[in-house]
Amino acid sequence: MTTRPGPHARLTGGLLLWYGVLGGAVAWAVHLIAAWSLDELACAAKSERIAGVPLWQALSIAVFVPGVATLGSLLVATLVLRRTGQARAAGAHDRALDRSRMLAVVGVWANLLFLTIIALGGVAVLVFPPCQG
Amino acid sequence: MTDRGGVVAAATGVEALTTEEPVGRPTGWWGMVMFVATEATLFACLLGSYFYLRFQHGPSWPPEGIDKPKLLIPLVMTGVLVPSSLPVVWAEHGIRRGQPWRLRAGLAATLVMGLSFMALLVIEYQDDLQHFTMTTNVYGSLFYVITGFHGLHVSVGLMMIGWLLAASLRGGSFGSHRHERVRNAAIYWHFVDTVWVAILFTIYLSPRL
Amino acid sequence: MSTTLSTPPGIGREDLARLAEHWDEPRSLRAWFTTVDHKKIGRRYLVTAAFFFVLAGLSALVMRTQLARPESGVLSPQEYNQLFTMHGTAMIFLFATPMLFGFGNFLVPLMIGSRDMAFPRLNAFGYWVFLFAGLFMWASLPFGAAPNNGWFAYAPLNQDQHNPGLHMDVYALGLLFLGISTTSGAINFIVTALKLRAPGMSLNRVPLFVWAIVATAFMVVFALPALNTDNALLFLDRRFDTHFFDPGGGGNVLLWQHLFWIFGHPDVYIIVMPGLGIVSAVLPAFTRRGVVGYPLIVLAIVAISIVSFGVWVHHMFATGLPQLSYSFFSAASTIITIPSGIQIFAWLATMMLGRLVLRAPLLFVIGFIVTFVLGGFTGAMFALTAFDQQVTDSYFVVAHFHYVLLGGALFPILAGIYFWLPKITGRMYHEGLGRWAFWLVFTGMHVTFFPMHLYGLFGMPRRVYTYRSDLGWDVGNLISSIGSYVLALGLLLVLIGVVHAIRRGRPAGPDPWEGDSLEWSAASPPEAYNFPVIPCVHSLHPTWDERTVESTTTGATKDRILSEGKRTLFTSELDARPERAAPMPEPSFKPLVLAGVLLVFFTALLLGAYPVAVAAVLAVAATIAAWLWPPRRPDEEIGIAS
Amino acid sequence: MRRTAETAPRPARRQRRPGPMLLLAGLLLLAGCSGGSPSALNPQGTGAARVNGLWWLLFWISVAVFAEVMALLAWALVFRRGTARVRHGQPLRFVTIAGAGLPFIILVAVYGVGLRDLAALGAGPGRDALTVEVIGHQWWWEVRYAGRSGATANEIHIPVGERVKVRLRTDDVLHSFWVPQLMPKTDLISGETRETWLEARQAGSYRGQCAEYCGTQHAHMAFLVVAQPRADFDAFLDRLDAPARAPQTDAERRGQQTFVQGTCAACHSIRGTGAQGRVGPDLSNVGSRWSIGAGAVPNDAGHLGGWIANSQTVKPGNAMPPQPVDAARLPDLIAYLRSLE
Repeated sequence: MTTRPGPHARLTGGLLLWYGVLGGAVAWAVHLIAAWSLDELACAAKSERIAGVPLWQALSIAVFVPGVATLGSLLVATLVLRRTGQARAAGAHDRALDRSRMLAVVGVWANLLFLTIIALGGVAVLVFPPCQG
Repeated sequence: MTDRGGVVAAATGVEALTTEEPVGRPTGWWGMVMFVATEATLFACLLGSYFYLRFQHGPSWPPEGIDKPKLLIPLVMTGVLVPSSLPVVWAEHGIRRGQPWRLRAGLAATLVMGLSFMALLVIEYQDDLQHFTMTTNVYGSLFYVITGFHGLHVSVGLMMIGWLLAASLRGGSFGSHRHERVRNAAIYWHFVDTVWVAILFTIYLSPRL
Repeated sequence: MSTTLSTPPGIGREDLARLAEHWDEPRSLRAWFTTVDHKKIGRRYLVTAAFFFVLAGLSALVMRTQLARPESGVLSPQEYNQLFTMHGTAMIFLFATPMLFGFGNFLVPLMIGSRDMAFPRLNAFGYWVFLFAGLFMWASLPFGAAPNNGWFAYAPLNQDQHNPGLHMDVYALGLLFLGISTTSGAINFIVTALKLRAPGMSLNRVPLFVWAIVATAFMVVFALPALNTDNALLFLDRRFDTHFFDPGGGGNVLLWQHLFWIFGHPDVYIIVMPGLGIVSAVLPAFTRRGVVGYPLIVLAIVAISIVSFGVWVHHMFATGLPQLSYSFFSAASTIITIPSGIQIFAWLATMMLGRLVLRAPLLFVIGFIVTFVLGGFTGAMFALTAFDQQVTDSYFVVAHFHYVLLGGALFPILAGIYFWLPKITGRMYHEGLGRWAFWLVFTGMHVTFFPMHLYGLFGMPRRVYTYRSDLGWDVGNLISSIGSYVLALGLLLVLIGVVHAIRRGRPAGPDPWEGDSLEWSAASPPEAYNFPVIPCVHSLHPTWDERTVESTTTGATKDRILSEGKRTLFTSELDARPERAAPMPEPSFKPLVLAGVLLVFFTALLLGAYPVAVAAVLAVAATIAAWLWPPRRPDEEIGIAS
Repeated sequence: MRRTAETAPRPARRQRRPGPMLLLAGLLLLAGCSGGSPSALNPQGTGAARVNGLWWLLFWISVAVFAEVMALLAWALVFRRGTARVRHGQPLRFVTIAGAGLPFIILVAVYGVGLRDLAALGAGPGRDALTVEVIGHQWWWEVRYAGRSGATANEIHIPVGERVKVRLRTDDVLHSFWVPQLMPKTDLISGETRETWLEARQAGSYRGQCAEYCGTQHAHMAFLVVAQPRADFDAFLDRLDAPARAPQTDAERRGQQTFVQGTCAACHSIRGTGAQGRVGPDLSNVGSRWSIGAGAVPNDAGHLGGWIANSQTVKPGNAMPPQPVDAARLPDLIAYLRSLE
């Protein structure tokens, strides 16, 4: 942290913050669209396979991968929360710092919510046969 | 490796993480980006409807009696439309340096390419209409409504380009200090181009997969 | 024109005179049609939406009269079906959203310390389109051609062969027309809140009401296209024989429902979210403290706005899709309750730690909490597929969404009316009238809608124009009908209270409530330029903050007075660092003309006069081209390399 | 911390709060008394019973949480009056636990229970179960049984205690099949087939109604599920394959003649006669049905006559035009139709 960030590092950091805030939301959106459309459309076509893969496996991937992405987003948000907390403890006072910290709080909570939603969807994949109407 | 570690540390340091991003965009830029966002959602809904109807429809797609779409004209259309973004970029860079001639030349080139695209679309329609129309079945409805809706957007984009060109030819409109409208129209044109790629994939390529 | 003519310290008389000269619009007929002042436009939104509310409310009263007794003949089924459709459509599209946009229009620039919206002419255009689209839809009712298919207009009943006549053409075109207004308004809110905040108002100092309006605007931007797609395809199906919703031609009727609810569920929050914002804005003044847990409420606003896009299939839990695909939506619909819970308990904590001043606005906020919490319970119940399948499309769901929408939108709107009436009109309302209105509205609301839970559970489906008397639904329906009259009486008292305040109210002064946000530091009603000095914001409660107040008096600087020309200050997106002073547009006829040409376009489409429609399209293009035509400037000024 | 409660106005009548709960209790009693109510809270079928259990779980959770919220609100209203500005206190832990933590636990648990109940509703009867085919029309229900030629309308007979498969189709727009006392809804989707099932635990008649808005006469699209002992049900099925009851009296014979030779037969059919119209309901057993016009009016001679003469006054908008039946022949026609059991 001793190095002053160059423009690229600044841009990366700025974008990283947004990944921490909105990453879970995007991942969950992907999860929902993929899982729902695979299930509804495959079943409408009376098939329980997608391109040779059993439907429940495809659905599991549509749960697992977004889940991991959300977890990553949660970690980044936590990192921002810690870094801003340390800086505040060190006496820094700047509204950009406070703003990032607030966004990090939003990110941590939002990612927890999205992780829960994805996990509950995963439970359903375990409970139901894919096409039971 | 140490250098790399330094980059990571810098990007995850508190200074980088509190960097203001996005920043410094004018209101017109935001307005156009939001407009494009809502328009893109519109296209997403249309293309989503295409796949929804397609997969609910049954095994054969296009439905019996309609051939798979031919690729030659659409690929030429792609070759005309997608590169048409380049002259716009070139024109925009030119006017930022205060060179109206580059703005005019670039816009004129784009205008010609866009009009060629529309002409090709008409040729494509003439061919297709002999086999099926919008009222034949849902495939025809989707085909014409989606491509037609995109064609409408290209027309709007062309009107914007033509409007910029007219304003620029009058003189006293754009220069290195004033080119917000050029940038906004350019954003719209890039959007129209990008959407075409999605349409090419959905309408023309996906039935062959 | 009112109290602030005595020059505040820090700004000279000449500056005030120049500001007035640049911003004031003359009181003339011409100015009435050309105004771009966000406060006038906001007021118009409020009044027009209230007018449509009265129409939609009277429709409801007639329906309740029909349903008071079994097998009564007040209305024919055809009339009843048009009325319930217009009631729902108008309440959703012509009352709730525009009313809250009205508050947003009036308040957002004031709350963020700006002198107008980012695009004032677009703002005026949005209002005219809203007005015309509303009249376009209501005008069909006297002709017996009003939409008659329920506000969600399911296919294939919306198709030509099942529903001939203009009914559903009015619906599709009216909503497409109105969508132009809503979308442009939403984009305007987003850009305004991003770029026009007073210096120092970083994202963590933005008032919660503004957060709510911006979240709403984002939902509009991404949700409305689904509705527009749906209606465009419907119009094509009806008029040009396409087959999108026609199973006979390979189409699919459920596509309508998917697209509709991809819009429709976010729309529920589009309506409720600004209402929640009003609650967060009203509470500080009447609990004498800031709202507890600001970041958590921001989180709730952001999370709800996003999750609301992923719950739409819970409106389709009875359509027989695979149970597994239901469960993904069931999960999201269940979890969306949590951010709402966070907000409710943050408000409760605010009240428990504050000092309550029990005036009419706070009464309505309390009414909101009671009602909205009850609606929230039934909402969480609907997230469970098995339970939903039993009670959906029954009066239980009618009860649920009236609790949510009256609780989440109407009560906050009424709280907002009493709270900001002094700011909007400069006059104080009559407290006694306000209390009577509250108790009548509150009682009427619960007496009307609570029994609906019960006769819904007893098996009464929604949207029936009559029912037989041997089914155990009579008593409940009669109670509901009586309640609806009480509710109407309460709302009449609100109207009387507003008129009384404007006619007879005592002058309010700039800050009658000692509110915390910036609108209370402007005059009542605000000057045309809102703030003589654009403040420099130092905290979340700028009006309570001495440093912020000082920045507009002794600390005023030239770059925040901006009296040369009609200008306001642009600042950076996240941290509100000053960027530049930007000129704001003058009044113009073009917004009205453009909206008028669009009215011609949609009317021509409705009546099948397609050549006229094509001409109107060309006129639209010409008007926009003229509107945005760049002014001619010398080469040096625009920067032409020689 | 100075109290200024004396100066602040008192809240108006807070004792109104328990009102809704009392109202609930009262109305529940009322509903319990009216035996004809198709109440979901009086379940008589396996599916509805399961949802009923879920409802009471959700109801009592709601009551508890509502009591909590009201208690906090009341506490603030009673003890926290004043005008002094408060500058301290950010009880984030309280908000987190009460607003997020507790709801989280409750909601996840309830979601689990919901999944269990949904799985139970999804576990339909076996492959070779008795299958009823129900076809929705604007605005009546056609009912057919797999392997049987005859059809009936607006009345579904099932054997009591057996899980019966119901196959749902629609002839026109969307409808929704709902028997609150037996089973939650399943929509009828144009162009598709949907399945649900019914299982009545006790013999009896259970009212169902279309629950998806389906046009002008959505209000009058009810039906009756008649759960009867297996023997009675088998007898009913057998009658479905046999010709309709033949006319016994002269009046009935004249009525049949009017029916078959007049306009009636263009739209309606009666098994074993020349009437084979497919537009309106099959009338082979119309005399024994519970209502006329899918629940519009009771099935008696007076209403039947009124319906034949001009059904548009009874159920405006339905597909049957006013019938130009000679006044002298109407009683015979009524007698004939009433005799069809």
